Amino acid sequence: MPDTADLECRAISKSFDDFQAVKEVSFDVPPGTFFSILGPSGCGKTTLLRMIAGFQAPSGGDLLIKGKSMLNVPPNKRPVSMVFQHLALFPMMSIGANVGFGLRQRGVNKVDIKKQVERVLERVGLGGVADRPVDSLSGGQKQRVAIARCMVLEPDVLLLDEPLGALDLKLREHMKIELKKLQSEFNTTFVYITHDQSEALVMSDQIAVMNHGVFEQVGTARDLYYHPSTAFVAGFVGEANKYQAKVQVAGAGSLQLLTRDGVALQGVDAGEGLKEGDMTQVFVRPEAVRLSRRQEDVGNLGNTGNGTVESVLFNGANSQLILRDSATGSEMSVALPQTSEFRDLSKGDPIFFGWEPDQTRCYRQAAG
Amino acid sequence: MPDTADLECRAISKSFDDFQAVKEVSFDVPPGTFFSILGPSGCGKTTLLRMIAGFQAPSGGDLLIKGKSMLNVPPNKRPVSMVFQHLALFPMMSIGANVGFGLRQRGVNKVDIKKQVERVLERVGLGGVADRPVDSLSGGQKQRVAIARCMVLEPDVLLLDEPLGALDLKLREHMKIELKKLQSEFNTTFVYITHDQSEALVMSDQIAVMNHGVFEQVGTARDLYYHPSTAFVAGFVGEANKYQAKVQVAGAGSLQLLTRDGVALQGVDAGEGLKEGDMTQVFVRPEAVRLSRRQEDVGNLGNTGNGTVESVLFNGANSQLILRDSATGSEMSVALPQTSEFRDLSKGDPIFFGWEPDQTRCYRQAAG
Amino acid sequence: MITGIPQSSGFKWTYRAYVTLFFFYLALPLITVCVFAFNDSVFPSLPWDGFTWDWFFGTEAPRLGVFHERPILRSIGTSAFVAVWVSGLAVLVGTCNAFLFVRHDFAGKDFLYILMLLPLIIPGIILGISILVFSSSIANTLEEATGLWFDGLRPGLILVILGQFSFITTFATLVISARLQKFDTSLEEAALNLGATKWGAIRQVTLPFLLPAMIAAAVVAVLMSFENFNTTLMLVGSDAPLTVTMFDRLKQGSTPVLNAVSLLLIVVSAILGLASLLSRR
Amino acid sequence: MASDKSRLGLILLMAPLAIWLMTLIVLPHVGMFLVSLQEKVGIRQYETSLANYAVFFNEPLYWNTFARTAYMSITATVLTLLIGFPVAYYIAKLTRGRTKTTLFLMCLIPFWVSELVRTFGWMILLRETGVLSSFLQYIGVLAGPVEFLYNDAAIMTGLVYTSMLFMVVPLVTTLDSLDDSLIEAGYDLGGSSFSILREIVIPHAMPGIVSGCIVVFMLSLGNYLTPILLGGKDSLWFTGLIYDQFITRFNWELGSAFGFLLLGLSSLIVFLALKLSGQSLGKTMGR
Amino acid sequence: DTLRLLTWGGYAPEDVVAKFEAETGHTVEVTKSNNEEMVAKLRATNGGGFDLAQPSQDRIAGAQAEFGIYKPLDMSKIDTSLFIPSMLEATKGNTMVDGEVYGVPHVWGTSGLVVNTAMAGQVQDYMDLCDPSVAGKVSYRLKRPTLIGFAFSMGMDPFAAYADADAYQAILDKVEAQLIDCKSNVKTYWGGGDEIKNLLRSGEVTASMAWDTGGWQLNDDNADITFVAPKAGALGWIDTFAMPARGRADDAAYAWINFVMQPEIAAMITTAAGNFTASQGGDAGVDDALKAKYQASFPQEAIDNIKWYPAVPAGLEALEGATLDRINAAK
Ligand SMILES: Nc1ncnc2c1ncn2[C@@H]1O[C@H](COP(=O)(O)OP(=O)(O)OP(=O)(O)O)[C@@H](O)[C@H]1O
Ligand SMILES: Nc1ncnc2c1ncn2[C@@H]1O[C@H](COP(=O)(O)OP(=O)(O)OP(=O)(O)O)[C@@H](O)[C@H]1O
Ligand SMILES: NCCCCNCCCN
Ligand SMILES: [Mg+2]
Ligand SMILES: [Mg+2]
Repeated sequence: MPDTADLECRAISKSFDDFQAVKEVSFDVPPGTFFSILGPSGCGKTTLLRMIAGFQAPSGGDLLIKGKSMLNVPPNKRPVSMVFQHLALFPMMSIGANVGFGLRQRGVNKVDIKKQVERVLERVGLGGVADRPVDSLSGGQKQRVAIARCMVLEPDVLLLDEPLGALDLKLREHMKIELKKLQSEFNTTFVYITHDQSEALVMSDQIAVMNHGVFEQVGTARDLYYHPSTAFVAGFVGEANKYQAKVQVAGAGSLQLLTRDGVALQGVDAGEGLKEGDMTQVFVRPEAVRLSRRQEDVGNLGNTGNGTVESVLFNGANSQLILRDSATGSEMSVALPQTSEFRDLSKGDPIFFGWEPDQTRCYRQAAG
Repeated sequence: MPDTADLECRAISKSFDDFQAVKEVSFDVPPGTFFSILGPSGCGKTTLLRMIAGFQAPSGGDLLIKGKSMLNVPPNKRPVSMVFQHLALFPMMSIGANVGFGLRQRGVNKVDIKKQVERVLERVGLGGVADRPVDSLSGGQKQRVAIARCMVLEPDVLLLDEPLGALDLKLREHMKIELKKLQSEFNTTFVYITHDQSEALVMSDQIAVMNHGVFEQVGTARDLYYHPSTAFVAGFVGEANKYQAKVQVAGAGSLQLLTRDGVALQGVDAGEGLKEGDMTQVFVRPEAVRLSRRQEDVGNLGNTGNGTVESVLFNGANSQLILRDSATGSEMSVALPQTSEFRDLSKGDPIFFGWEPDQTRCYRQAAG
Repeated sequence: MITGIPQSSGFKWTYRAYVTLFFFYLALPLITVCVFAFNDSVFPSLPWDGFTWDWFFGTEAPRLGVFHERPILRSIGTSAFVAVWVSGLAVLVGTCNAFLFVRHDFAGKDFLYILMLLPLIIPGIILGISILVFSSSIANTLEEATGLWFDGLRPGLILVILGQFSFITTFATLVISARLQKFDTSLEEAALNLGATKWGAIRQVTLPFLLPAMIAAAVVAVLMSFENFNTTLMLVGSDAPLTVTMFDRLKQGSTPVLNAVSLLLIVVSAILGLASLLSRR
Repeated sequence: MASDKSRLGLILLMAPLAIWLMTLIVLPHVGMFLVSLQEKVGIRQYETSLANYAVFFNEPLYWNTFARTAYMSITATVLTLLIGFPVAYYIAKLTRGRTKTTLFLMCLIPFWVSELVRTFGWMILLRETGVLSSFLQYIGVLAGPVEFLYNDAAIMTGLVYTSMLFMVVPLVTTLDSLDDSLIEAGYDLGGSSFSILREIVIPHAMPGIVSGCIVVFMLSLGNYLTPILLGGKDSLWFTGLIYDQFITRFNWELGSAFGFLLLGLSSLIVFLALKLSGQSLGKTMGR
Repeated sequence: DTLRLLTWGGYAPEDVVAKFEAETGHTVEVTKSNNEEMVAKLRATNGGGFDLAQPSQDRIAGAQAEFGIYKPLDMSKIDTSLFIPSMLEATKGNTMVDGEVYGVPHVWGTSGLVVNTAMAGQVQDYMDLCDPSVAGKVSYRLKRPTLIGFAFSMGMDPFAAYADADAYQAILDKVEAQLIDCKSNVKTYWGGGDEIKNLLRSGEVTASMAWDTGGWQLNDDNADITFVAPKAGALGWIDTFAMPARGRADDAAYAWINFVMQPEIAAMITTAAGNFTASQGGDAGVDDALKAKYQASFPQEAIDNIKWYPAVPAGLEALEGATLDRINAAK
């Protein structure tokens, strides 16, 4: 990246009394990137975002925007804008007054404000609504006004704190795609936080997975999904079947394992340098598992087994099968292929399954 | 069904002033069934459920539980219990007192109440919390208490009004499976209403799709998904690409169509008796569409085309491709197969696609 | 309606009759007072001697109407003067208090909050007396020490205003706090984020949001000030507000002119009440 | 954000509150207490002693009057609650939209005029030759005029009337916040109207009930006009005694002591009521 | 200047005020009150807030000794020729503290009985109010004039005992017993002039102890109701002019005194208040009807029998107060 980053955090931290909400997090966001921070509730996402916006002072570290430290810049002087979780549109002002608010603070003259407001509203597909009250809009339209209100100021970075959280299911699906489109249209750097992995995966150029105040991994959606570098990321991003196993033989990248239930597995080291005797956590994605009614179809895969159908969670294209492994008695979830082959499976049917060793990612299990 | 149905509605209706919220709906729910009513907001689901519970008097029709008419039975005397959308746990009582409320009303003695409350709490996996205040529970646990409070009364029918609506994403996924389990454990008839199709599909034995106060279709999840009998059901349950087309040739069940954009398609009549010249709405599911980089792979399918990749919505196993059809310039969404074949597709890449005529369901388009 | 709970129609009708009766009970004394404002008699009571407008427009001595009663007109003016001051001060201080209690955490907050609520339950007479005793002793001390006069600390309008202010502020604080609590602080942060200064954010976003509550508090304050008797009685000097004047009249020689004043007050209060209700939307 | 700056802001914000409470509530009460400790021993001669308090406890007349006032006020409070609760429930739970607003507004009607005028109205109604007596004679219920004024029942009527607003408003507010679905859930689980009232509605409304009762009790206790104007020859009221000490006896010292006792004893009653109902002042009143 | 006048109802009628304002250019603010409240108010203001007050002559010396709320009058500013000399001298004597004069007379009148002669003609003395024949139809104030009236009626002389607290207490004790005994006869204790007039006029009360003016006013409405001078003697009072210690508009105050004591003005006040004034010749302009009522109520022997209030020594009120409280509380 030849450009200076739009946003750069250097070992930034935040403590509340004894509790460290954000722990020496460093990252930078190149210009024009859609950067998401994904993590479970309470992991420190909002705290981090509020430090960037200037609503909270870091306890340590530095924060630069376009290469300039922001530590002593008050929130109303920072070149960042923020879209709040509940949007925070001003209910006592018209839509136009909301969008023009920032320009008024800058002392832009009325005529220019009117022009610019109309222009940005048109860009978000809401031309001509400037005089209407905020409440006359639907949820998705409000969303767009909130973005317009920030974009009219041409911020270097736009911060978004779970802006889709309050919307209903169908609208959320729709806005995911729309947000991404707006970002590429405005070509502004977005820093987006969410606890919903599908939002992060679908929209982002880069995703940081956050847990307990630290970034566990930063990468593209595919990186995180196919090459999670920690057990937490493997479990949090996408679904997975989980086992605990002990390393029996550790070869070059490939491992032979024995699960607690006494089943032998083959897997790969997810970069942890596992050695013989290490306890590991093993992750296998539901869609990595092949199903068959005949043993020979799956016999050539590195890991195989047989079991009975426990239940079929029919959900159209995303249907899943829960099967009970005959060897261990434990449940396993498998994505049902979109072919009609398995449509007539029902509870109690015998089934064979298997998956490749390289779909079996192993992480060191913390002692105890 | 040899048994009498647990719940039976006969042409039940409800009008508010001029407005008919529920229009002569008839159905019956056999004992032990998980019966869902799925429909968009405002279609009359809650009104129907409240009539069953006795909180609203039907304007017409009859309502029977275990074969007995309930029309003149007040709500506190009906053998049904209800789990409310926001649960309606009594905040002024402990968990145990909540669960024991119904038994107390029946005049059961204290010792028995204590025993039964403890038993039912254990069955929902919450043994030993009886003395704690309601607010000390998490969302999912509250859910279970609400169910326990009803189940302790051993109702003939349990009514649930979007009980998962208030929970967050991950928890909702989890509770879907848990609710289904609880139902089969208690073996009670559940009538469940929701506007979230995935909830209905995953949990239900039978689903009624409701729209504008009428049931459009009643059937299993697979019936609805693979054989939607109306255009509304086809569009509401699962995702679909939609076209408008005119019937050119109507053969035995198979149709030749011409879309508005002038593309020829082959499809099947969804049972509407379409004739030449009829305008139709055509539905194609994203996972019915095959993709390939080479034309010959899809050439033998009944409907084919080519286009360019517009964007890849990466979402792990549920990734989608948005492509732009070269012939029409319109967008189409296609489920990305779980193989690694298409992982490196990116915007602007040329692509071929096709799908079978029997995946192309056609419905009559209302005139105008 | 909790439509879901079926009740017997007998019960429903009894319930409705009870509620109707209740409102009749509420309206009864006011209606009576209003009706007797038109009694053509020098005494505001039965028998009914016919209809007259004299108690509003009469110009001759025993039948002097409100609009020609200088002392009553003057005391209405005094009441209005007091009410404006009280409601202005109460809303001002109430707004500060609301910000203090809703936005800040500090040692002793709970204690201060209880103290703030106390004027609600201190009997008005005690409030008046304690302020009277206290201000008199201050005045006595100051006067002895300096030889000057401190009339402001003696019964009079200033003390009346302070006395009413001392408990009406609690109401104002509660009304305004309730609204401020509903205020989403992210609105203020959004304003800062869009470049507003701290005061700018409060002025452009928070205060407009609070305005309906401030108006409601002001209206309530005006009404309470106008009708206050107990506290005022102890603190009044030579300028008597309306209630005190009316009390004196009631003792000294009342004519239906009191009913006429009351009727006017009822009309004005009703209008104010409706206005505050509308502004709450 | 600079903590020095926000500390200054906090102090500035606290100043009005502090000045208000200090100069108009706390210090005056301290002052009144000090005055109450002054015993008059001669013309313009005073000594510090508890003599004024001794007068209260040694003269049965005074503490009897206090007890009577407290007893009547408690009765008025209970009556107000009993009369007002069904109305509040009706407004909060059985009406919607415009009707609700209208009925709620109508509760404020007595508040449109001063207590003086309301009491004046009751006098016109209740006196021997008043509207009520005449009406009852007219419809034949009474043979001759009957005096409804100048007795404890008249005081009670006036007190309940004056207090109603302060009971109904907090009740409506708390009942409003009771989710209808809780009541429905109660019925759904087999509850009767009575058990739901007892187990769900009343526990939920408790903060409103307590705050309404406290305000009504204190207002009744501190009322001056109603007992004076509607009461009869036996209707002593403690505030009347205080007023007399100040105004007709010029005895500020004893009056202050009485005032302080009224405050202290009534606070004690409120404190006990709060303890009994398990509520706290801040929780119930501060909403 | 603005003259802030603290006075009784009727003593500053609108027309008089208007005339005064027109003649002198001062404006007048009238506050209506009664004796106790006047003293209480002036005590609270430490003698401020008003420029001229009109307490009864017996309420000056004691209050002045205790609270110092008045200032001495500058007799040179008062036109003494306007006053009936005997009343002026008596009042000056009664309101003298440390050799300074604090009050001059204005209006005088009596308290006695107001009776509906058609229904309770037998009531001739204070004690008759306790007669069973008027049970439930009686009203009087629970104030010191009642104590004193009953004391006279019971054959004692409370004024003579003023200087001797113990003797006075003994009288009070007897009166207390009597009034407690009499309580069942009482409909209600009246508080203000309006209240008693309403009670009598409506027939709810037939016999009462009240001011003479009230009786005469009611007489206009109902010829049966009139003022009766009690056998034991009506109680005579003189309301004065006194200057609050910290009044500001002294000149306006003196101007007011000299203005209202003019005979024709005094007549206007008599018409409004119903009582005669200490103005020399002031009764000349008074309506004949009022004079006739006065004469009917007060034959010469009744006038001679009027018991004029002497100044109340400081401290007596405490004794009376306790007595009144006990009567009030008794069942
Ligand atoms: N002002 C504060 N004082 C003390 N602790 C705080 C404060 N703000 C946040 N925390 C704590 O810091 C942690 C991180 O909070 P934060 O709001 O950043 O989480 P989040 O990742 O945004 O969660 P969510 O997804 O629920 O919004 C939480 O444990 C929270 O309790
Ligand atoms: N009491 C009522 N009076 C008038 N109309 C009503 C009433 N209750 C419901 N309706 C109307 O009836 C229709 C159906 O309402 P209902 O609550 O049953 O919908 P729903 O399917 O449960 O919707 P949601 O998913 O939003 O809960 C709606 O249009 C609603 O506005
Ligand atoms: N005890 C003295 C009574 C003085 C009364 N003044 C009465 C004026 C009535 N208008
Ligand atoms: Mg957050
Ligand atoms: Mg619903």
